Amino acid sequence: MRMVQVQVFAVLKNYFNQEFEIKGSVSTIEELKKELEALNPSAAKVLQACRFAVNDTFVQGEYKLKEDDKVVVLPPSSGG
Amino acid sequence: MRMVQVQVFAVLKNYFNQEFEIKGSVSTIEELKKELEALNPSAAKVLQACRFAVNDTFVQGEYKLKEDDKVVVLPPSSGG
Amino acid sequence: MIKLWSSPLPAAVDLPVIVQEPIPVIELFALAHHPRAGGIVLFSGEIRNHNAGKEVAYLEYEAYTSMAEKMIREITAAAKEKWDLHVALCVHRIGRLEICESAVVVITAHAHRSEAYEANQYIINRVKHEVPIWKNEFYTDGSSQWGGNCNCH
Amino acid sequence: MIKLWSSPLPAAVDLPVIVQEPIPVIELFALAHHPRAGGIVLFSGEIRNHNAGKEVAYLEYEAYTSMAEKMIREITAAAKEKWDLHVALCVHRIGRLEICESAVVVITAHAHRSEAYEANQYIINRVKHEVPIWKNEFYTDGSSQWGGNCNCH
Repeated sequence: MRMVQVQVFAVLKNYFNQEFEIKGSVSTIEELKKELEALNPSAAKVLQACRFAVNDTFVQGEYKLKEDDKVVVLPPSSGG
Repeated sequence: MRMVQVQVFAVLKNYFNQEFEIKGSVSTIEELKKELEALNPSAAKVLQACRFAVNDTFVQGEYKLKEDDKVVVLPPSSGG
Repeated sequence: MIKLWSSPLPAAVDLPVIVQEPIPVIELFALAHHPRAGGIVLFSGEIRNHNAGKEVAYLEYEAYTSMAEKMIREITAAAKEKWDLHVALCVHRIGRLEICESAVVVITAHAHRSEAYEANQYIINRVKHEVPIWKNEFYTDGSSQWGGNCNCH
Repeated sequence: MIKLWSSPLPAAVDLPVIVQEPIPVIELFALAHHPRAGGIVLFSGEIRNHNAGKEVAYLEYEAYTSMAEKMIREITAAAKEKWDLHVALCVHRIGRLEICESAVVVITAHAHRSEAYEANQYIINRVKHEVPIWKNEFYTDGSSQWGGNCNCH
């Protein structure tokens, strides 16, 4: 079974632990996003606005997750 | 006879003394400009681009000179 | 003093771009003088005592540091090439910041001033909109709010 | 430290705007922080080592000081009102300046950054084009030339 590590930032820490693991059938970023929405439906709106990155590179919804990929979930920037 | 004090700046110092007096028939700034051109024809082009001020206020060609007015002649700005 | 322009490749890549401590604005500005530059523009994004009608007590900034550093370096490098800048620097602070402290500083230097202004705005706009850095505003009423809108534009 | 924003009327009118000595950029920047300002823009117009294809050794600036001071104050006051700035400062140096030294510094502070940039450019553009200050460029070949064009734009 595939295991994916997830790290979230900023406002997402109000909805999830900062780091956790997802085991099971998620095979793409799009599926991971759905899984996260299922885990906490109140985070759905924020998740829709988020960017995802693997190995410090942005990835799109169709990106195929590999074993032990660490996915970071990045809410809209608010620096500066 | 009217006496007008004149002070020039920057590149005009290559053509005139920094401060001097003009006695005689000049009654407006326009006439003063013509007088200065007559004094040094090579300054004509620069003088056309200059602004004139009396008492720290810009004056136009039709300004009527008064006795002992001090006129400053200001080439185009090149500060900054 | 280190001179950014004395080395063949800009030493800017070695400067930290994400810092925990107060941004050394004065030292950065001192680094940014360049004998071919006629105009230097420095932008400092500072903590306001109010936002969206609420009184701000302080802010905390968080970054996904590894990506944020890489992206800030890419953005300043892109600006440097696009406008042929002599200097392009950006430093962003994270952690707790008080009112009037600088959260981000951008410095650009160009032979002519209009390019220095334009490039400076390009850098801060991209940094604010693209780089994974977030502010958490703590208000004097005890509440707090993660930023998600660009409040300072 | 003097705080420009602590007095009901801006203390800026009391700051010198034409100076013979190096412009105290750091001190001016320190004065410009304001608890309601989210963006501070500082422009420094510096002496380049080249102009119009010639190598510059140094510059001398001359001003018709009484009018120049009055006009710079009017220009910064106009910008302050037009954009509702928290801070608007301009200081111009005269006399002999070396390469990399600041001839003019403009600082603007506003709640939002785009206004701070825009007002800053407005001030420097008007100061360069309108205020009776002139540069005399001295080149390394021993020649010199009074400025009459705006070379740094």
